[in-house]
Amino acid sequence: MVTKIQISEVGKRYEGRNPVEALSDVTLTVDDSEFVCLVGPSGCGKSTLLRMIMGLHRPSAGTVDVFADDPVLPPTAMVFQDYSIFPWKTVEQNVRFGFEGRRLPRAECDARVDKWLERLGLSQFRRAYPAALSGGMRQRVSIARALAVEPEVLLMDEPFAALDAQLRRVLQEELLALWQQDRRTVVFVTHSLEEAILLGDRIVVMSARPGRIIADIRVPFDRPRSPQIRTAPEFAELEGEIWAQLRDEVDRSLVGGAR
Amino acid sequence: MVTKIQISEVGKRYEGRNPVEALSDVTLTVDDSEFVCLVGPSGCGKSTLLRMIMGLHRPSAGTVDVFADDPVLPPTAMVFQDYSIFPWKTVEQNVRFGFEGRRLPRAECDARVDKWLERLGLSQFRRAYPAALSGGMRQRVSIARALAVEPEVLLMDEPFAALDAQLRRVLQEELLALWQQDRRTVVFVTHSLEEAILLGDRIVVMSARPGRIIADIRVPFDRPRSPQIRTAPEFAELEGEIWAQLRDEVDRSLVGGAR
Amino acid sequence: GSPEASGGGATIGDDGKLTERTELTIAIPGKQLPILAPIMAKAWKKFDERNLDVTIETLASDEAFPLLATGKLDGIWTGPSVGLFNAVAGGADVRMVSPGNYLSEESGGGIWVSSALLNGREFEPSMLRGKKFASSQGNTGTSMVAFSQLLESGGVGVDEVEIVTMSASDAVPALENGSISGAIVQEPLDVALEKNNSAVRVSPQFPDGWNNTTLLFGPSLLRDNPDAGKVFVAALRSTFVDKLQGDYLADPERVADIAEQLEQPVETLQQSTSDLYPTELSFPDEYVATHEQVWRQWPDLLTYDEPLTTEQVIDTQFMDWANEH
Amino acid sequence: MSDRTTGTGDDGRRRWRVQPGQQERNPRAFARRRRLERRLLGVLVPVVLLVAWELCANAGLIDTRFFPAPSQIGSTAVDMIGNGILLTDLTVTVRVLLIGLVSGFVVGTVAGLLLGLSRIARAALEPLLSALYTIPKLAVLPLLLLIFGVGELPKVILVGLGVFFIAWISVLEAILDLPGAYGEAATAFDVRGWRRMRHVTLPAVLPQVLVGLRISVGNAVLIVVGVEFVSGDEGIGYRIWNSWSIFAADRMYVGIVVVALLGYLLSLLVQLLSRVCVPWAPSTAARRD
Amino acid sequence: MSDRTTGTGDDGRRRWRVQPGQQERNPRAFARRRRLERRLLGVLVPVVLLVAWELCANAGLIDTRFFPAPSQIGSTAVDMIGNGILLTDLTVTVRVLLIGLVSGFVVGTVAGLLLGLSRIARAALEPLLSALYTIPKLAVLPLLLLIFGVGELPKVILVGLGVFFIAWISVLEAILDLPGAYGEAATAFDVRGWRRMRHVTLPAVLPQVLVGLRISVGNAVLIVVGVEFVSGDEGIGYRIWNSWSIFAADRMYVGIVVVALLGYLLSLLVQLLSRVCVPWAPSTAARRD
Ligand SMILES: Nc1ncnc2c1ncn2[C@@H]1O[C@H](COP(=O)(O)OP(=O)(O)OP(=O)(O)O)[C@@H](O)[C@H]1O
Ligand SMILES: Nc1ncnc2c1ncn2[C@@H]1O[C@H](COP(=O)(O)OP(=O)(O)OP(=O)(O)O)[C@@H](O)[C@H]1O
Ligand SMILES: [Mg+2]
Ligand SMILES: [Mg+2]
Repeated sequence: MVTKIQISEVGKRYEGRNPVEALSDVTLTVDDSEFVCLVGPSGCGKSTLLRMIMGLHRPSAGTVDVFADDPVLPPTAMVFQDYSIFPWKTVEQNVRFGFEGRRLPRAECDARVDKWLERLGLSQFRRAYPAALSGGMRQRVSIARALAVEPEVLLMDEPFAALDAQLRRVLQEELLALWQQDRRTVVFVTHSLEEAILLGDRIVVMSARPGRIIADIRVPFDRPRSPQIRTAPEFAELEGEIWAQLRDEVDRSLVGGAR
Repeated sequence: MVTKIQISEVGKRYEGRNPVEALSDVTLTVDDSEFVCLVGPSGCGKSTLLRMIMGLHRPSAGTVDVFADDPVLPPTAMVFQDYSIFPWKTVEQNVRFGFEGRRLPRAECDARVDKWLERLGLSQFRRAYPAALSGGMRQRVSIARALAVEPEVLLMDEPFAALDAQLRRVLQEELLALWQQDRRTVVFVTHSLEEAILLGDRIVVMSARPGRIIADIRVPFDRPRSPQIRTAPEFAELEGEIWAQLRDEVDRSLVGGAR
Repeated sequence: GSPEASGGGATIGDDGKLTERTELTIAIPGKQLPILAPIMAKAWKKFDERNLDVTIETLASDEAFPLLATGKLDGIWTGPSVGLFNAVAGGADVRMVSPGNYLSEESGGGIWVSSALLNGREFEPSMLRGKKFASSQGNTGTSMVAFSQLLESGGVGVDEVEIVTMSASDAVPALENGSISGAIVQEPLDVALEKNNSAVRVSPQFPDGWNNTTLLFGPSLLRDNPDAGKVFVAALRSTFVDKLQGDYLADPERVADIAEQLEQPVETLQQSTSDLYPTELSFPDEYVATHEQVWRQWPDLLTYDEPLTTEQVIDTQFMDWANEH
Repeated sequence: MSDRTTGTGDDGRRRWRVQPGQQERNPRAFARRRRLERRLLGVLVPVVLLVAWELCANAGLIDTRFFPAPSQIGSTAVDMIGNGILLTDLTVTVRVLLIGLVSGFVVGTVAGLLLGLSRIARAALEPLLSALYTIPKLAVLPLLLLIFGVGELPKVILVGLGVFFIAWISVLEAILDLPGAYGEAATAFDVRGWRRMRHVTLPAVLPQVLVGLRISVGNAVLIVVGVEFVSGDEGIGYRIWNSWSIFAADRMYVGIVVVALLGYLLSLLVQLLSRVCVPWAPSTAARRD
Repeated sequence: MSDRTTGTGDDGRRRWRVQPGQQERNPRAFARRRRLERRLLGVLVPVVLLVAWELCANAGLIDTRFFPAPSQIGSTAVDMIGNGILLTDLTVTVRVLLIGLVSGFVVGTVAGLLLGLSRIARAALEPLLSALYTIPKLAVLPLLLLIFGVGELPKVILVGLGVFFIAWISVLEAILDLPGAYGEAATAFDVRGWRRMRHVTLPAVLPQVLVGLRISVGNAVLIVVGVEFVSGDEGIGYRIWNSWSIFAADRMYVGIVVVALLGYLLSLLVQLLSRVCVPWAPSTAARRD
């Protein structure tokens, strides 16, 4: 397998009034076309790690490398946890913004924008400003913007958190289809173990702050997976295993009041 | 049973550049000490309904009544979907803000703030500004603010969406404990059917926009419920039933591109 | 206001002093050499000697005028202007009561034209046709008298020259870079112009025997308490007579006093020409009518039609008393 | 604040009710009424003040030499319009004003963007510019006359300078206060340079820049009038000064009123511009009703 | 923008790397260096300009009657400090400035809050105030003198007026632009009246109000100096005008430099105030490095 993302001994400390040790000694390799799910207690540094892969923050120690097939274009696009869409752009303009950094024929842009607005059920609202959208609709705009770019590496920070269960399942399938078809690399932060098992090749479990990697589990189910695997005993077993590890972490951090 | 919230034939239309029919003819009664979960496709008007119960929006038709035992204090407090905490206040000040509208002895305020910061694992960050918090931590501040007020009616708009599975379970238990102990009324919007079944006395299912109530299901499990009921066959059955109804709605709205 | 409001009913005693101490407030446009007299009269205790307690406010003339007309100021030290004439015609109780300084023959102040305009030739008023000419009061001041006479001598109408408002100091750079062709210039600006040879003085600022500044009284002194006004003018005249004759700026003692009051270095003052001060106070003949004729040449300046009489504008009782005492 | 009304329920408990108000029942009629109300009030207040002034003047309660009655000012205004003075003055003033305003604002905005985006430029130039801000413009006039000669240019420059400082401060502070999330989203999609400016930075600071513009417009009017006070021979400012120095208070007031109206119209224009340029901002809606 | 550096991986693919920079490796040293750099640059630029001016003056490239050499200005300044003139002037000016600034700003802020919070007040008063904004202050001075007499008060009022308008516009626009979510959270917890003001409205508009204050401070200095030009016999403005009218350019420049420094110091003070009052705002961090 070819390495796509190489995270080596990364640490991150936020300086300031009261400094926070967010990550400590994180080493992780993501292969080309791998779908990695990242789980861990709230505040453990998942978003921080994604931001560093994206090049938005610099680590305090270690290096993060992303290897790109394209000689020019940056390989990553991201769905932000807080959506980060622009209030001064309409839904359509927000999605189109994803292409601003890339040289793409106008017709191609139009087609992709239409496609993703359609898939995310936003067509009717293409001319609406974010202020007139519901929470879930804003999140969908953010998802559409990142997916429309079709990047080599897709970084998704709890992308489906604000969506209803049904839509979530639809989009999970969309995402899997996209991934299988183009073999993109995905790093996917989620709080749902079910979602992680359903989607991921690997599940990386992080400890409470300062975040370290405490488990890196390969998901044993074959592709394509159907939602039916939820009922398989291995599924419950795997979920239980991850669960046990997480519980310790959360308890530890809650008891210390130290999240 | 005594009625706590009475929603009668409520409709809501957002005027503006392109008007949106958000809710249509919603009638719902919530009894005193009832725990009602509200589920429905993204953009169907759940937040809008909560806002109206809170008195933040006026309906276009119909009335919303909330009956208070306290002769003076407003009966409601809310956890907002977008957290709505103040960037200029520290975590502690944000939680304390909940008391500003109520006349409470200072010592009592302090005690409650401490208690809820502790329970939500925020003690260590009490002096941090929201800008230095992770998404889940911000949501916890918003939860702490509403819970600390201990209102007669608690309105919660996807309160646990940004929290990890483990913490979510801890807080679900906290919430249930609080509710059982003081018999408060809770209206709880969630996208997780599992969560709805685990927590609610009733589950109200809404249609795609314009939101109507298409099902009002009483949850047959006894209290206190343990997370173990997930494995009960009735659980899966109930989930499947709601699921089926929701799927139609979501499909309908996605096909029409009409969310 | 009532007599009580303005210094009470003090009258003149036999010694030429007021019987009671009386407070007066007068305004001057700035602490400069032409405005020297009231400042120094105060410093040299000429007012004190006559039992007057004078406060001097620095205020631009336009700002001071309403205060004078409403009795909030007792007098102002300035030049005659269109505003005064219009106000008098409109019934304001304001009069000229005494001349102030006169410019000496040697004074550098006057009408200057730029060397660029002359271009080596002898000055002809017709050279100013269609040119810009700067004056700090525009066309509303007393300087227009000499200027219009100058133009007339060359057969040029006042409407053939564009008169722009510009402070005298600003006129120096403007003359030098050719944006204006002439200006009314006061000392010590002439030194700068002469040094650079950038402009030439072609006429004095005032007709022969015409004063530069003028003392105006408002209703408080004209009507309510004329005795205080008389004593005030007399105090000024005795300052003129005792201290401000000859080349007083060459006198080390007096110039030191002056420098202290004006907050200017002695050396600067010594470069200036001493202004002349009259020992007998009187206004030139036809003072009012001449001003009117000059200003009438512009259609929109005087807002009345019937010419004013000298008595309407000048009140001589104060000068007359002062000349006697 | 809250849209709830309180009452008492059947069982004696307090009832908090939310129900449709005028606005919900008939949005159009409501909007129309609000608009009418707003316009009426906006006109009424000045009219009442003017009438009071007129009455005081007629009753001799105020000194009409300095505060002539509005009717008198009005008739003078009619004369001045009739003989064309007012129009000439206005043309001169508005010309200088607009050229100075636009150029000063553009240069100031660019400077503000530069300072906001480059740490080095900020460190090097902010202290200097802060100090230059308060250099009295009128004291600089002689130097400008020296360099540029008499005429329109020095006035335009003075107006431009006045606007420049307000513009760069507004833009700089707005950029520094930009929420980090916007910049991160731009970086994440590799939007740089001019595109980043156009799609992210400019729209994000636009609301505050327009506030700066509104303040600038007023200041520019003040400066152009102030400069015409001390120099020149035409323009509304000259007219005001000249009228006052020839003791024609009614003419002066005509000038003052014209300047006030000019300022009001320009500020309306800026508000209109805000509505068009910033359709997403809350204030756009707030102003409408 | 992005913190990534690009290179080539072992297999020839393009490598995008993020690694610790100076800032991460030694945050303290980095902050110290940045601070030093900032101060150095801030001092260097004016010093270079002054030296250039001095050289030009000495070489006779500029007219020293209008642009005396900085050394000459310096020595004049020393004289003026020695004989106490400068200090007296400064005291007079600063007194008027501060009283006018503070009172105008407080009244303006209150007016802005009122207009921002009450639709009726906004409809009734905004047009009127917009028009009053551009009434030339200098033309109003004679009227103020008439009403309040000669002295400090009319100057204070003029400064206050100038600041008032900038303050209310800033506050009003900031309130109208407040994100609705803040107000909803306040309503949801039934926080009303003064508490809502203190906990929500004021902190939310504070950053923009401080920008307004920064602009106001500069404007106030300009106004006080402008008023001293035409009225009074002390204060920095009088000194500048008086020096120029007796053609003492060096003294005029001393005055101008003092005014510039005054403006700079006050704007520093406002920035300091911003850091203390708005510790959460991004600009607080941006200014620090
Ligand atoms: N800008 C910042 N300044 C200071 N500390 C920060 C900043 N951003 C994040 N942190 C801290 O870093 C830690 C990790 O934050 P991060 O957002 O990466 O968590 P997370 O794993 O994404 O959590 P969540 O699941 O709640 O989103 C948190 O404890 C937070 O307090
Ligand atoms: N301020 C507004 N102006 C115009 N339309 C609005 C506004 N707020 C909400 N809407 C519309 O009303 C509909 C319902 O919104 P609401 O936020 O209540 O949905 P929701 O059920 O909470 O969805 P989600 O689960 O995504 O949060 C949406 O279609 C949205 O477009
Ligand atoms: Mg996160
Ligand atoms: Mg919602």
